[in-house]
Amino acid sequence: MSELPDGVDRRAVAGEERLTTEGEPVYGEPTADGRRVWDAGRSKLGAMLELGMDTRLDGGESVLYLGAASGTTVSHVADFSGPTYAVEFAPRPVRDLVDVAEVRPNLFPLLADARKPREYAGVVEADLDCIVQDVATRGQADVANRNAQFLGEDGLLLAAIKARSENVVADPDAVFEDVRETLSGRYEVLETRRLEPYHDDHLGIVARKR
Amino acid sequence: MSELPDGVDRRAVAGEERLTTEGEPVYGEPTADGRRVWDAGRSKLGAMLELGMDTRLDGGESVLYLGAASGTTVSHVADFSGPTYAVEFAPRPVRDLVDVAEVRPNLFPLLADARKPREYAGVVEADLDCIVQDVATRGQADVANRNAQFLGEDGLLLAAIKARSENVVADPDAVFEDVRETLSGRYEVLETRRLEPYHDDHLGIVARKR
Amino acid sequence: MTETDDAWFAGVDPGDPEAAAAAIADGEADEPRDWPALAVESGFAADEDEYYDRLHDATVAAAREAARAAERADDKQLVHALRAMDDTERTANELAERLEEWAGALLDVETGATGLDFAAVVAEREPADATEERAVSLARRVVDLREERDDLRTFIERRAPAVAPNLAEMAGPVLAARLVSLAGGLESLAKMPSGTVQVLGAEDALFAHLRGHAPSPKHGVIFTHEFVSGTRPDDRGSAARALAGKLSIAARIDHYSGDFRESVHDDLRDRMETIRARAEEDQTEE
Amino acid sequence: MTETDDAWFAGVDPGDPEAAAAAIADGEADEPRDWPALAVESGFAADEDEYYDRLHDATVAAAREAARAAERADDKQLVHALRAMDDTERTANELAERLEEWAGALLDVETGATGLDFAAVVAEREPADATEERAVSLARRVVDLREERDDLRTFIERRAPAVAPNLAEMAGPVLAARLVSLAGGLESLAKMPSGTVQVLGAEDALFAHLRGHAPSPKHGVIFTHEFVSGTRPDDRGSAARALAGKLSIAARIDHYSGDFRESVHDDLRDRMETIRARAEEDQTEE
Repeated sequence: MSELPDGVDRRAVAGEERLTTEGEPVYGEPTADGRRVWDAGRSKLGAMLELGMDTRLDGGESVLYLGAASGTTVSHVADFSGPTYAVEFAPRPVRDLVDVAEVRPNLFPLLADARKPREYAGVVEADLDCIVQDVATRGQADVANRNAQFLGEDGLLLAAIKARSENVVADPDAVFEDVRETLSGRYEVLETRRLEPYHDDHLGIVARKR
Repeated sequence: MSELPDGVDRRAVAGEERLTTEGEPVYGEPTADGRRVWDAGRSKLGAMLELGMDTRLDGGESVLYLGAASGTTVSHVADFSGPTYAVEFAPRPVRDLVDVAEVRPNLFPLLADARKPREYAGVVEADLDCIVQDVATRGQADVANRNAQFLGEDGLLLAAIKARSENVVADPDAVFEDVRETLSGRYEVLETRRLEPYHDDHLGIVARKR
Repeated sequence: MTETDDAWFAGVDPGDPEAAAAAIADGEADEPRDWPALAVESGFAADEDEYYDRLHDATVAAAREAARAAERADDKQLVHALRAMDDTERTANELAERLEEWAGALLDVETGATGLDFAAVVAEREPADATEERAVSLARRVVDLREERDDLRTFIERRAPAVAPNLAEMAGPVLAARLVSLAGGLESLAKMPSGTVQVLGAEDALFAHLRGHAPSPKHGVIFTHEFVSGTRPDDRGSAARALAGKLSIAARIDHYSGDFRESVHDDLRDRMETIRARAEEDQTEE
Repeated sequence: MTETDDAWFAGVDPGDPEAAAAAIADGEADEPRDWPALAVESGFAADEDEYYDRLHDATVAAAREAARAAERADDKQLVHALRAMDDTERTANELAERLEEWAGALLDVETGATGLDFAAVVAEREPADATEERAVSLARRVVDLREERDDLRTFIERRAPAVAPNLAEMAGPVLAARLVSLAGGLESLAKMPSGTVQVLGAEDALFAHLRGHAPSPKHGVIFTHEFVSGTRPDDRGSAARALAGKLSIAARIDHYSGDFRESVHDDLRDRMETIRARAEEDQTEE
């Protein structure tokens, strides 16, 4: 199994080995020894780690998180990372995201459209170490490509691709192949893995900026 | 080629051999030598004769015509037959049928439903020689069976079956097979033939009451 | 029961063709018999030739009357269809108006189209979120209602000439159906004085007049006929009166005979040309 | 143009958090830069830690305000959806009424169902001719409109708690949307005296009262709330007044803070129980 980033540990919680990070509880998640459980069933990145994908994260990275929703996953990311920019487009979840960010000085919430990087290029710094992406809109590969400008040399992309967002009726494998093809212009794909049983018809991707 | 009934002749009209009968013109059909052309393209029974099916008609038969519509075909039938009962269900064409019948003392128009012989069993006489049927409703074989009561011994059925009336999407051959099967209880089928090129997806049937 | 109890000629006086026709229209029998022989036997006819003659007369009369009655019943369907057409058109427009308020800003629709046409544009949009989904779905309902209205109009255009051939020829199928609807049926329309036909659809104005509040209305829905609307205002009263008279005649022919009579249409065309010519003459003089 | 021209902190006074939030909300830039270093260089922050602190405060404030503004705009969508729901329901019923007149006799429908339910029965029929086709097709449009109404109601039920969580909790989502609609928006509702909220939807009765023709109305649409309708007639005036007061408070919290406040709901529940208990007591005494 690949190494976890510093700041992410497995702990026995209620008899099970669970991923944990240290920080203010956010969504009623179980805690143990002052650490809170990172539920892979509610987080694509959590599932990628749980399934042993090599994220190449050491901890302490600067991160752009696209599709932060109400902040469940990004709260864990911010727990073990450096400056963390969280972009979310829907107003309602941003209200929760703001609560999550308020108690995390390194987490910067942005109500913006991940398909329009101009909207936040004046706020998000250049040369970031990593983009984490979990946007459930059509054109997910395109979103990753447009945001590659924020990554430094060899910057990482950790993306979860939802097949149904691209095409409700198509075969997920065909969708994933298409996504991979679109990504290959800006990224070198290092590893892919379906996120079952945590998330159906999702593909986890680890890629490096070319 | 089979013999035509007495009263139906082939005549050269505008250079072509055409079926003709003698009677008052009805629908603007061409006439020659006081005889009027029986257009096989507008008449299923005309097409059966034109295609050489052996109708076993000699002329002078007593006839029950089911599905007389505005009277195009039944006017020719009455021209060479004995008492001719014409049943039609739709009010609008019956207005034209009445005009056709008015000048033919042996033609008796009836506004009635061919699926309900009780409605006209008190008018139409028993022991008829022939039923001609051209009803474009579902259950065409059933209509023929219900009306068999009007035929005398060895009475004839001359029917045109429209495949699309039974089942719009099914293969016509399958429909025709099914019709033949349903008929076989009351009739012995003597001859069948598709009515192309005069009428697409229609089957002409000559049968004898069992 | 004797053998001839359910024959069409049972109990019918050979000299009463109406009774014979009614027996044919309404009779029922369990099975066919040798009716010609039985008729002669029972004394209804002297021989089979006479029987067939009587049968011929009776069936022709019965079929003609039955066809006419069935078509007369069709005037009710025509009226239902017309009212449904009006209702679908009205509701489509009301929903389109609501949609304009909603979708104009929401979907940033740039089109000169309004009303039903606006709805047709919106219905083609790909909704981007749940709100747009509802607006686009509403637009599709509007388009559906417009199609329903068009289908009903087509139905009326096909059916009116069958129900009332002369009225439909003279008034156009939709106005013909509207007159039948306002009168409450073809029979009522046929029995109306032409002065009433003239103001059908202007009941409010007529009642105001009868209460002494207003002048007598010159025309009701027949105003939509080009014979009235295309005539200069001064002549509209007399044009409306003339048209109403012709329409009454047409309705009566349709109800009582059902035949198409070319002559009444020629009359109206002549009359129309006279009025037009006079109007043009006057204009030339001015 | 210097390197920091399109930075969020360009021209922003570090001591002015509102300006900072506005710059984040409205700014645009061609490409990202090393903003922390540039901010220190330009003197916006003493060091990168201070920069991140300021960035944190500004992004949190900007995101909170932007989310709230976007949701406030949602009250307009809620109002549009509510009015569309009312329109689809009304038009569906009107067309169903027309259909009942038509299809009842035509299709020989034997069902105790009326209105929209009758239309649902007819919509399932297999039409036998062109007339029946039109009637069945009309029935299907009615069923479509009913589905549209149901979808709009579902939309409102999902959306009202997001737009006005306290009002939706207290009034139920549809009544909450109706109050917002009658007031012309959540902001207007929040700014209304509770006496006006009490009679929203009873404008006709209110104007009659103001012209001296009628007593002052005791309640408008809030009558549909069980707190009023479930209260015995004598107490309805005071129940309506109490409910309107609470609804006003709920609307104000929703507009100005947007948080859910359990306490105001407890208050109403207590109040309701008191009124109910008193009513029961009185009944027992009788």
